Amino acid sequence: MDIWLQQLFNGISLGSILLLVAIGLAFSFGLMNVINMAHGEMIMIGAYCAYLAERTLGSGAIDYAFLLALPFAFAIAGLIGMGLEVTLIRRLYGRPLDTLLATWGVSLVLQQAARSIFGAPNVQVTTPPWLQGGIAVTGSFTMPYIRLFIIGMVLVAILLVWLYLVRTAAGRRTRATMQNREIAAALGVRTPRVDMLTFGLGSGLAGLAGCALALIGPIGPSLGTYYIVDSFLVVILGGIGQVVGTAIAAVAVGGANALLEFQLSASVAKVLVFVLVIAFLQWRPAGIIARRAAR
Amino acid sequence: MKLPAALPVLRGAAPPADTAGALLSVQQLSVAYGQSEVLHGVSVRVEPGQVVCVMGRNGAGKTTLLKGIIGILRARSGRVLFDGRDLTAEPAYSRAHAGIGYVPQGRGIFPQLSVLENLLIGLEPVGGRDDGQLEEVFTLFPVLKQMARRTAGVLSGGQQQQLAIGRALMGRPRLLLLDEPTEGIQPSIVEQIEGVIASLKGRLAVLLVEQFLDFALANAEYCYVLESGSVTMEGPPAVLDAQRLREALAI
Amino acid sequence: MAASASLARPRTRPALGAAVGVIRPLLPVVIIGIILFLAPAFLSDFRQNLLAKFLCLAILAVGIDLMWGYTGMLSLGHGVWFGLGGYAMGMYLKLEDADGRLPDFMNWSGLIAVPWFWKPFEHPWFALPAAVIGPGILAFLVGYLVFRSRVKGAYFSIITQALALILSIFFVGQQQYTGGTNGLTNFSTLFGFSLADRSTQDVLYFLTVAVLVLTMLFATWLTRAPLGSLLVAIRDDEDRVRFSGHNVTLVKAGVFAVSAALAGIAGALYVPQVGIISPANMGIVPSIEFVLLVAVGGRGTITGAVIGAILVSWARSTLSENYPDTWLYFFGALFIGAVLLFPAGIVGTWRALLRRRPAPLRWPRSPAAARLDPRGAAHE
Amino acid sequence: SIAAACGGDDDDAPATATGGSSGSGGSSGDTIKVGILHSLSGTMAVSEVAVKDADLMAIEEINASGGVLGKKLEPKVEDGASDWPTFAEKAKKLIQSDKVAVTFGCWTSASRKAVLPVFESNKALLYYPVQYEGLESSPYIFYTGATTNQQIVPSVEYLLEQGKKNFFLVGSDYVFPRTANKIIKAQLAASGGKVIAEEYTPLGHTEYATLIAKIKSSNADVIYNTLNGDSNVAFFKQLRDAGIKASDLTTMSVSIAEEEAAAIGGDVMEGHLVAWNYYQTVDTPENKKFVPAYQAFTEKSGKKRPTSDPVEAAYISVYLWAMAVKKAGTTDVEKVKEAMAGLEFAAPEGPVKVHPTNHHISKTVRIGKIRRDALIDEIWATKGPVEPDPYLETYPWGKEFAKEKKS
Amino acid sequence: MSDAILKIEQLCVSFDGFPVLDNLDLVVARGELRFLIGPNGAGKTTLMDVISGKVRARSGRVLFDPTVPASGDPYPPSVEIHGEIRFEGLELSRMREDAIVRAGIARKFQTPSVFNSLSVAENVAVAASYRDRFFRQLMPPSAGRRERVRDALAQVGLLERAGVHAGALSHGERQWLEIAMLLVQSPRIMLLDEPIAGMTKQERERTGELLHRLAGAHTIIITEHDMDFVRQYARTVTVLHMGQVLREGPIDEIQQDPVVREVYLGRQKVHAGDAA
Ligand SMILES: Nc1ncnc2c1ncn2[C@@H]1O[C@H](COP(=O)(O)OP(=O)(O)OP(=O)(O)O)[C@@H](O)[C@H]1O
Ligand SMILES: Nc1ncnc2c1ncn2[C@@H]1O[C@H](COP(=O)(O)OP(=O)(O)OP(=O)(O)O)[C@@H](O)[C@H]1O
Ligand SMILES: NC(N)=O
Ligand SMILES: [Mg+2]
Ligand SMILES: [Mg+2]
Repeated sequence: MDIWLQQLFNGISLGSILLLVAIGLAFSFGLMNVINMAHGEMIMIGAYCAYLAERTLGSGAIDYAFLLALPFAFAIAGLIGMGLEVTLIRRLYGRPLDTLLATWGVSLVLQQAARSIFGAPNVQVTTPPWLQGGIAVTGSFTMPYIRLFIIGMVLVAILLVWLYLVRTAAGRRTRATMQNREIAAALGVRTPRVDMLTFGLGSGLAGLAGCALALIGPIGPSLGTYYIVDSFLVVILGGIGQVVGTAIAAVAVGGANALLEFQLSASVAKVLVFVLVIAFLQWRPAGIIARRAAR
Repeated sequence: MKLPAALPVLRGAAPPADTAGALLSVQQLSVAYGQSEVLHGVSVRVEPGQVVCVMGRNGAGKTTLLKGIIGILRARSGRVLFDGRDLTAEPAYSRAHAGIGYVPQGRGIFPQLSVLENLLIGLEPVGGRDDGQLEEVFTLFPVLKQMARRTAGVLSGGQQQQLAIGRALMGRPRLLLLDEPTEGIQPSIVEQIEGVIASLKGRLAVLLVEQFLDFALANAEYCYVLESGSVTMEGPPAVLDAQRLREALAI
Repeated sequence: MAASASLARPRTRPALGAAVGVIRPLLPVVIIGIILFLAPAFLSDFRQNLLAKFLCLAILAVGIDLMWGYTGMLSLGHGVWFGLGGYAMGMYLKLEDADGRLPDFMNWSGLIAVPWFWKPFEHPWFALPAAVIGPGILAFLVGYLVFRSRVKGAYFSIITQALALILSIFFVGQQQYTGGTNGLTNFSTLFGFSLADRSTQDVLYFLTVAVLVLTMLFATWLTRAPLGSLLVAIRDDEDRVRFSGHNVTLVKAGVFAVSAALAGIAGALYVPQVGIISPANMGIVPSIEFVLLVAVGGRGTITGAVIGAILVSWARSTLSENYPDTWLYFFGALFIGAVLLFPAGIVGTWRALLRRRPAPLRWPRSPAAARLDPRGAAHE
Repeated sequence: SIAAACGGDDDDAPATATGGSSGSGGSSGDTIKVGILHSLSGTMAVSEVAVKDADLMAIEEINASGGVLGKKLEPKVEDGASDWPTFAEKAKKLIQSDKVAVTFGCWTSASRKAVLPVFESNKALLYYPVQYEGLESSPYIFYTGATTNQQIVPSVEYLLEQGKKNFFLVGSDYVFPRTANKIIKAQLAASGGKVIAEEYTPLGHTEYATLIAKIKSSNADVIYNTLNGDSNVAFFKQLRDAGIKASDLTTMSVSIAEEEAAAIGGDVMEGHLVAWNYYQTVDTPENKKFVPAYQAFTEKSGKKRPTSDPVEAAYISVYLWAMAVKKAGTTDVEKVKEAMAGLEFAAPEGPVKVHPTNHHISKTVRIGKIRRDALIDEIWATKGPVEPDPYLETYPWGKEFAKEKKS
Repeated sequence: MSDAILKIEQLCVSFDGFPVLDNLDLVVARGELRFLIGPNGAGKTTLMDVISGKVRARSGRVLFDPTVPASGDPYPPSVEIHGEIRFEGLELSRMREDAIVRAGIARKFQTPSVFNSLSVAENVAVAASYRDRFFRQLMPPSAGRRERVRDALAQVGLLERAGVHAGALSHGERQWLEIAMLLVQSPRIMLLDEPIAGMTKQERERTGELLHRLAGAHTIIITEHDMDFVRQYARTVTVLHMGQVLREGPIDEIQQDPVVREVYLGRQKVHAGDAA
């Protein structure tokens, strides 16, 4: 019994992580139609930010170093993202498949840069004491604080993103720009700024994700490559540009994965989940929540 | 895309006398798509509150002219002055903020946004402040009110055209660029739109691209005829030689 | 296209026009063929072998170009087809080596007998066709399903990418049948000839050149024929093509299959010359690098795909040899530079410069143009 | 032109005596070229860069003391890029166009398997410095890392002695863990232990909650861990989050050395067990010199790193080759091979001896416990070096493996 | 109506519960030139969507008579579409849109859509090859084929633009090109959705005359809001309103009809001057 509760929790938790890594893509990919292969590296940057924060603040500060790292990671990754948009992406609008190649190049450079700066071996952050351990609900069913923290963080993030996009003028401007940049500008929307902010936001969220992942996984130059495919698949499954859809997709994939892996093995589970996703897209090619067709 | 080196020099210079009093003064505007120049030194002038019509057959360059004025396309040479201010180097959005409204040909609505959101985007030039425009637009085009919550992409062609016009009015522009606004709209609403334009006369200047000869002649105080990228005729409808006009528009 | 040619210049004497129209596109093929044929004279064994490997990739690049450059479907999973072709060949080589006994990896993975689906691969007359037709048929089936349900653009790309991931994970997991991460390696002979012999490698090299030339001719023909315009039309607006009465699903699946078959050939030629095929060849990274070959060379031009494949692979090898610690910087910059500076690729840009005709790809070049293209994003 | 493009460097203009034996390759001129082939990029760089540094340091030391045969060693470094075909390509390049006298390289067994045919068909030498799954002895490879009977088998014996009977096998999904686990199963079957589960995760997997749930719901008394690289970080962090500490459940890892432990965090790894032949803390006179030397060396290229078993194995591999060359008086591959047989060397890990026939070396086996500072304390060791037995021929339960030896 | 080529019965279309076509009956005779008019949003485009297989009808049938035309190859058996329309861009009609086109129903869209990176001639050539078997697609086009392409371009006056790539065409030019793409297929039924939008008066006249020439050999269904044009060229006019046929008859009656004036025409002063 507990074990099923545990797996349910694990599924949700995995889903929350998938969502965490995918939510940034909801901007760069979902909205801006930029196939951002450097998204994983933004996550990596976030993770290294956590490491830097701890190193600069010293081991005396582990209690709050991580908390400070979160906004720090968001800011750094966001700024790098903006830089990327201004120098590179900006020249590639309307050519999504070109952005794929260019950002792939960027990801290679960023990985190598991480190697040069931090060295090839992984680095490590200490989990703040208040995030160590977990709530032991029953004998074998525990909910680690870190997982709970991540789930909470994702819920907040997704809510804010959603509100931003559909409730604020800025979000409206963003969506308008992404649908027809030229007309939006002709109507008075400062499109260059919108582009920069949107891409920066997406990257910032990736940074945030990386910061959280630093607590449960490795921090190394190739960290990003582990998450990139999953995040794209989740966005696709949810329906490009659909925040809510993405959330549902993430939890679904997470759940399926946890369930299958428990019954079978990690490799088989991964394969099966992908197959299921592809099969699903056969049935709903535009994802769980499809965009209204334009005429 | 950057401006030819020659321009900065031009920009410094004070506007020539003839722009005095003009709301919009386009001077020797040339526009090109990549290599191919399709607009060759076109000059157009719109007085405040005046309705000016641009005519010309397909491919004459009417749309290109409007795109050049709103700034979607940058000038290869020539200048765009909006009440005395040189906008030639300005990006499209600051031209909109300066008070130019634009209704593109083929509507150019935002298909994934709701009808209402499309209209609200129109508020950008006035900093998002709505003092009554929304209601005015809704009374003008009731169908938009009925469908306010629907995804704009699913509107019928004509409904989209009405949305595009309404959206442009939201920004309370002083100059409205209309690219074939009656295209695909049912006669009764075409009448309404004419009514609107007429009623706005004096308050709002309109630069109208229109194929409907009679419609144009009926509403315009001044007309330009474009032929393959250059103005070949201009003047008040009355003085325009109807025969030559027909020829100009003929194939 | 011929139609447009004759329409564009109605006055030119048709015979002459036709002749020119036939010869000009073949010129680059001939030139490339000759250069490659003579190349060994100037190359050490090692470089020749390396070039042979690049040529295999060039064959595959032409296939990708047909899909992406012309039809607008970007496959991020071509490693799959390349891999399947390679494994088919690898299985044959393994069984030839083992002759009768159990291939080494099966041994240490605890198999006692050669599994049934390996059996047929001991015959070259099965293995070789399988390397080509296998990927072709599979791709057609996958493509038919995917395209029938109107999966396109980025969706298609990501799905193919997932496919590459799935298959590589799967192959890694099935160690006893596939050799796991190691893949298939340690081959000694091909049709009884030692792979270590220079002569064997020479034969393989020239075979590869021949296949490449044939591939280029085939592709040129395909794209010059009316079918070529149809493919480009699909790239522009596939729904409109449907409403013009064409069965888009079939055409796309067909192109996908052809492209996959070419990848299969490439894989089959690659294995005996490189000496290994492993899941590493099928994964996401190689698949993306395949696309880069075309992007740099110039999508929508056959020559571009080939030149791109050779130059990029060469750059990759040389950079990593000379700057083992920092070559990724250069390689990454190559991706970025290619897209920013040569959106139409080397050949495309070259043509544009020559003003012969607008770069083969009318995809917008400047941001301004990007905004002018009414389709732009939606249709890639 | 393309010919020019691919002609590459002048050092390989049309080759005269190509293919075949590299003969006394590399020793032309007043230097001897030696190849170093590790992943400097990609997922494996995390581990292999450290090993590359060990090679370079050994070469530097040897050159400082006059080189070999009066010639300096000139390292040619290539990046395997964590991609097996690339390893094969670079191996060819080192042998055929650089004409190196010997190559030190590889980490994963996959990369070794990829280059093996290259070295054999070119009759060139490779020194492989990492513990591996055994069942191999190529005439052109020398293995200076542990084979199974020098790491896995004894560590299992140790656990059984400690009364651990129920083994939960966790590994990355590739050849080393699968083969290692196959051996463990045979060994346990023969000695009364029990495998209650065998789980594999893809390389680079970082989500272990489910696997940990499985572990919890099992009645394992030891986790035998053959995970590789980044997966270990995720696994142990998440194990700790799940409330499982070393004191609650024993784990034995064979791919976690000082470097990896540090990257996971001493606080996480404290008390967990590992099995190797060498630790930074090993108390030998040679090690007293080796550790500071290596740390000084790595400090030059950025940050000071701990030594570890693979690092040490790579280091001694260079020395063993150099000794063999001196003994043979030439870099000729066949002569060097002969000279290798029976060579003895006082390594940081203690005395090692090259096996006369199977190209492995005898090594002392050490079980270690990870400290909070991520260094490792030896808690058990074999008395003296263990003879290498890659095919487990000396074990009654090893027959099934022995038969894989090619006659 | 024995000579009906197109017969629509009880056709209902609704989008997420919102009815757009509502038990619509329509019969079109062979060779007829039928004008569809009606307020914006009446359902004209949607009707064409259903016929051309872009959307699928909830109930009712679209019948298409299967007799062998002069041109030669026999058409496949009658088209029949029915069943619930699932919106979402999913095609569920029994017959795929491309099959419908091959069956002889070709369509021009309200917003002109052509292939931007192909030359004008290639655009038409692609349309022309719609019935070719695969291997045929690999052979150079026959002289006859080129002739047909050239004719089509000549008819719309784009011949001298044949080499230009369609992305460089103006709005009106795109309209022409799309019409040419229809002409070259010489379909049995042409669905033209506001083909003259963005054309000058003279261009409209050319189009009108073209339509008259085509009518008879082809059946043409056309929507248009320009009443001058309708007056000039319409024979029978069908007025749609709220997804139903409001009126049907000769243009003069329709024009006088108070209800039609009420919902659609309005006062009708403006264009009076230009009539006839
Ligand atoms: N994106 C483009 N690239 C190149 N040339 C273009 C492009 N768009 C339009 N043109 C060319 O510019 C000329 C003028 O186009 P424009 O759209 O301004 O004509 P127009 O007067 O608006 O015609 P219409 O009445 O049909 O809208 C046309 O001949 C067209 O060929
Ligand atoms: N996908 C859709 N979802 C919801 N409503 C839709 C959809 N498509 C069309 N509609 C509605 O159906 C009605 C009919 O649209 P349609 O385009 O057929 O009108 P129309 O007669 O062509 O108008 P116009 O003359 O302006 O082109 C419109 O009110 C439109 O808003
Ligand atoms: N030899 C190894 N650890 O792969
Ligand atoms: Mg226009
Ligand atoms: Mg319509």
